[in-house]
Amino acid sequence: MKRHFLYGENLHSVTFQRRSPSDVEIIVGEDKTLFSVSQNCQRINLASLDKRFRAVMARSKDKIYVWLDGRVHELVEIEETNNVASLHSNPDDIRAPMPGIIIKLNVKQGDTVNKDQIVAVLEAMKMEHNLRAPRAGVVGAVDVKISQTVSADALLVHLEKA
Amino acid sequence: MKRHFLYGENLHSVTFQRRSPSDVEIIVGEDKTLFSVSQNCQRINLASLDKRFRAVMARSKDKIYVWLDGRVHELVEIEETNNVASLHSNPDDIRAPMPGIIIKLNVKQGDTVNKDQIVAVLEAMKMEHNLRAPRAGVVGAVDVKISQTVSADALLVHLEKA
Amino acid sequence: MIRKLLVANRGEIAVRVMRSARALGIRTIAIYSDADRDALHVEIADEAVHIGPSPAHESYLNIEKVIAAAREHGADAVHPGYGFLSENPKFSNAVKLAGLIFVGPPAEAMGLLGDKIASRELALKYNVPVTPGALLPHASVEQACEESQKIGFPVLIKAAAGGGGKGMRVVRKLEDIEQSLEAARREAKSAFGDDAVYLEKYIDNPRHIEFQVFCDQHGNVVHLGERECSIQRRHQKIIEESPSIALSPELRKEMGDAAIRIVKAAGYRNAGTVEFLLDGEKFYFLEVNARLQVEHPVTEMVTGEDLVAWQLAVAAGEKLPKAQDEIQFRGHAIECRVYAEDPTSGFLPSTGTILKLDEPHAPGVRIDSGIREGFEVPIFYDPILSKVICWADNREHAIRRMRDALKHYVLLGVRTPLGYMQDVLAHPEFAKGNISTHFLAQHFSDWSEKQPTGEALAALLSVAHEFCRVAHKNVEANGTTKPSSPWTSLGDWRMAGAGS
Amino acid sequence: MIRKLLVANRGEIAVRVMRSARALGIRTIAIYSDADRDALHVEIADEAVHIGPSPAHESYLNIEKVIAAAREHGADAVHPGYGFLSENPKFSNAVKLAGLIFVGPPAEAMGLLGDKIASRELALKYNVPVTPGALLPHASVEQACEESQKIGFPVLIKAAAGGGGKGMRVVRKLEDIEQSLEAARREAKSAFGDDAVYLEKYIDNPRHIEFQVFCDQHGNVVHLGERECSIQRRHQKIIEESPSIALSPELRKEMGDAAIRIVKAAGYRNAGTVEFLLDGEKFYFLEVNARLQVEHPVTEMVTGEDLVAWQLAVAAGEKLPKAQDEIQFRGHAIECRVYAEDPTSGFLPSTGTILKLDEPHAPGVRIDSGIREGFEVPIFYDPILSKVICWADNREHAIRRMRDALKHYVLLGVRTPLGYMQDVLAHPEFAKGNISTHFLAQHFSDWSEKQPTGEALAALLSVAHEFCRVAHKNVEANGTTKPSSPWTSLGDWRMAGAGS
Repeated sequence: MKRHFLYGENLHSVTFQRRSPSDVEIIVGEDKTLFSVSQNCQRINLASLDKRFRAVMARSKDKIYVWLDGRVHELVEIEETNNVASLHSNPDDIRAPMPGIIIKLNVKQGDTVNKDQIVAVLEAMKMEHNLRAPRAGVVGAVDVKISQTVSADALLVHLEKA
Repeated sequence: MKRHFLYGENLHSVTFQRRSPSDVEIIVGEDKTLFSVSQNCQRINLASLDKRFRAVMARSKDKIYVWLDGRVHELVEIEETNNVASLHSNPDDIRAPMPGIIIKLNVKQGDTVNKDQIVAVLEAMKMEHNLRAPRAGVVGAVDVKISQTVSADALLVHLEKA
Repeated sequence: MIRKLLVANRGEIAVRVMRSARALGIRTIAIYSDADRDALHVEIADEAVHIGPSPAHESYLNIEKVIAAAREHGADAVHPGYGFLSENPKFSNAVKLAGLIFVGPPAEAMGLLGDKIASRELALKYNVPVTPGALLPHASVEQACEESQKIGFPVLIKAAAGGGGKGMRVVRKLEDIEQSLEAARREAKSAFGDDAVYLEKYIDNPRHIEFQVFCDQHGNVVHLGERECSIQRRHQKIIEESPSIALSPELRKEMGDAAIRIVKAAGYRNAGTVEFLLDGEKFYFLEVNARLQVEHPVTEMVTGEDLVAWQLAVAAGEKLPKAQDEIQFRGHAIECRVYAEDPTSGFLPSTGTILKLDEPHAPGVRIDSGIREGFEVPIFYDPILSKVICWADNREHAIRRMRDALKHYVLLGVRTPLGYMQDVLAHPEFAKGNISTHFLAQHFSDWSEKQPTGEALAALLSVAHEFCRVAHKNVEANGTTKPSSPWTSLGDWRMAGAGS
Repeated sequence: MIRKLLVANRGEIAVRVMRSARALGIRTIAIYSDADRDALHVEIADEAVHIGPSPAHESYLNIEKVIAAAREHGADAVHPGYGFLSENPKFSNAVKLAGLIFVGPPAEAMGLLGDKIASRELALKYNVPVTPGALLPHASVEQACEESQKIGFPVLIKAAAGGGGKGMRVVRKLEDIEQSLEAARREAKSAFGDDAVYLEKYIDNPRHIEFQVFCDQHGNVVHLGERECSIQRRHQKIIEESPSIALSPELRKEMGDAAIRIVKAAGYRNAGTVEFLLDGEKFYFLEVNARLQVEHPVTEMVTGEDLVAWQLAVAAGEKLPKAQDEIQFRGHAIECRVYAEDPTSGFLPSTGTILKLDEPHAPGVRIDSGIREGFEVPIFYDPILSKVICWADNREHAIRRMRDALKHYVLLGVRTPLGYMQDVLAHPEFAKGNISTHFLAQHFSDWSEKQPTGEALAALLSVAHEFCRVAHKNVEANGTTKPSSPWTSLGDWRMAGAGS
């Protein structure tokens, strides 16, 4: 079965086949690789002919976390490849780059903002972060209130179409 | 719902009721206790009015392992209380007290053995263990062979009814 | 003799303080907010007291609640840790007024040294050089602009009451003064409850060198060597080591003597840190941190001393455990801070649930950790999750040991600089010791985790693919793979504020 | 200079050796049997070589396979760990013949000292007292009976080739000689490949005191102090400490000098341990263990030295890193061995899958571990899973620290003495240091874990009850709660013997 993963900027389509109880073949694009595999709880060891890979994995909602030989990678599974576009951020949205509390909100619906103007200040873990307008425009909707706790990537302020 | 646990030599029948999302009442025999509870993966914290208990749990087949404030306890869930008798060992059986390999087998079917006579020697982790006849008698069945790997509690030699 | 100690803190430092106290036979009391009900420091403690909602000012920063908890539970001493109330003279005083021992300096010395302005004057008086520039507390925007121009850009705006990079802003242009001043004040207020700030000349490419000092109430003062904390991002330390490769024995003696002069003059007591900037062979007094520092373990590993045990002894009125010439220095120690933050997006905080945690054990490796698997990292407090400290006979070996420790430190679910720090430690200029406080900005400003290619990429995608295939069948309602599926489906039980 | 090291062992000691080697910049090669495909030592290594089926004589004890792995993978040195081939002179020789460095003593010294009979004669010659009694190798049953009667019961039958309680039997009656002799021989054969045994007088209530010695090829010999290993069950150490409370400085010097005399006379090289029985102020030479001991970390913690680094340096032809008067001793260290065994049933081995593992981190606590969550403990090898080592400034604090460490060491699925050792450490006679090799038999022969009552029992049953309720719905096909449900249902994938 084919699956699609967004990994950084790249989309990978992957086919995976069990060849024997201990061997799997993976096809990424044109490249085929045969691994022997053993797994133990969240840990999985893979070995090709001349290399060993050790991985640990976890998942939270759409995110897949993989520790691979000392480095952590985050992937997102995409159901349909044509959905990828929708994952990329809309330039009309101002989103929270981190989870936090809105400690300052400088705009309301209908306000005109300049490019790089600070529209809100977000605080988390004692650190403040200024949220700036990505372009000049008119504030369409403000989806948060002062003192509100927001999660990462939450939509805060929407600019009206330019 | 009532459940029954064999814990050491004791059988405990337990009724458990959710009183609120964070409170549970447990009835063991005549004693009722109210705990507030929080859980996090395999960890669970319980608090009565004046005491805190911290536990970690795991399960393998019929065994429940509970780490409770530094000590590990093993319990077995019993479906029906009248099954308990069958759990107690049959004095006509000689069982493996530990997992291991049979490295010596001194008897065959039909042999007469004295009380405390060594019928087999089991080895695990470089340690030898002598298995002795619990009483004098005649060997009914020998269920293992030399060099065989056995798990803990496996039936090795059966004595005919006295 | 202290018999029962309340630790007025959370996270790794609360855990670390309690571990030492318990070894000494002292009973420990934890305090916790709503967000920390299931935190590690609560579990480690003999007793635990819920003191309020998650925001720090309603719990860990609330002096009355902390004192009340200490009294009600029969504590005879309070350890403040670092951050929170640790450098607040009002808290030190309140503890004393409640008849309890404060494990830290007296309020007066804390007030004097905690105020960067007064401490700089003290340094000058005792012949310790300070960074060039003018001091300016509680400045208006106009005053700040004026003074900045006198000093000359770039200037640094700092919180007068605190440290750790909070409330700190480098300003390179006049027009940025207003906004930076405002932000620095707000952060200072939120972090230390005091919005006083000051300005100083910003030195390019200095090393950050600090000396661990200790004073008892019998007039004894010693230092336990230096720590180099030049590896900083956002003006905040992330990798520290001891000894510093930059100090000759002569310079070490000169700086150590200066550090002792200052704290002696201030009537200081207990553990303190005297911070300097080092510019070649010239050093400038920066400030005194009137508390145990985050990075104190590197000193513990090179001296073999337990600084928390020293703190408790001194607080109880005992003499310093050792005289200056009895303190021995051996080998090299490095500390790496594991923050909940994302090194690929300007070290923005990252929160979430720790889905998988495996902190490696190895000889010469110490991990001071405040987390465990399943813990939800709160957004309300300091982002330090844990610290990895490695000791070896020399710097080269300590670096290798640290790279191994970071490599095998498995933490999934929250972003951390574990991969980033591996690359920092592997950098040839770091190996040579060619570092300054701008090292990271110079060499790692556009760092990102290298994406694997070839077989490694195939391995990564194999894991993801197969994980998804099975996960689709089995993943729980909330979509999270928590270590124990049975319990997870119970929903989110919460302990109702239960004490003791 | 060693550049690539094959570690001819498994479990915690293989992991521990590799950690130090990697810190020194030495590449490491692991070997593993079928049972150890997913073992920790395989993961830690830079390269890993599958060398055969699970039984030790087909893998870890197979000299040809080990040497072949070392050659094929370009090792220039082999570290044997403890147990397995570590004290086999044939192996030491084979390594040398293959042109590789053996990290241990030369075959001749190993042969001489590994043979308890020859080493006792050597001790007598060099004026070191030995236990009263006659020596008797390869005895027939008749000879053994005759000699036992001469010495007087009780007597001890021991393997001539090994240690660690294997092949050891106390015989108190003549009629038990035959069976004990046979069993001791069989165990000796299986453990060491040599069924030679000998008899000696059995001393009641002695202390077990041993000295860590080190020799280089330049004629330098030092000792690194003593370890007291009196806490034993089944004649096997379980708790060790350094220093011993029983030694005066004079006695320490006398015994240390005796230890050095013996290894010097034997032409010894690298790390070794000279074991003594101590009866009041009188000491008797027992044997020399020609390897690194299980309990070496307590010496490392009181001296601050890395004995594996010393071993590698000496093996490479370097001088000892320190002279006798440069070695410093600080504080007190204790080690507790975490065996896979059941202290309530005569310490019988216990195997199974480690369903949950949480090894605590704390300052002053070191854990040398060979396991991790999900690992299936094999029945084929030594039952040591890990070792907890605690250091503090004095014995009382070290004991408290250890009790905390054991308390928070969570290991579910395999029985261990973690609870048992907590009670041993809490015993008032242990605190006083009133211990002997019979301490456990005297005070803990009928130990069992105390069953909780009242609220604690209710808490325990609550956990079990609720766990069952949910588990019935969610537990996987094999009935085991493994940390990740998604993967478990894939069944038991196994890695096909893949190298490097």
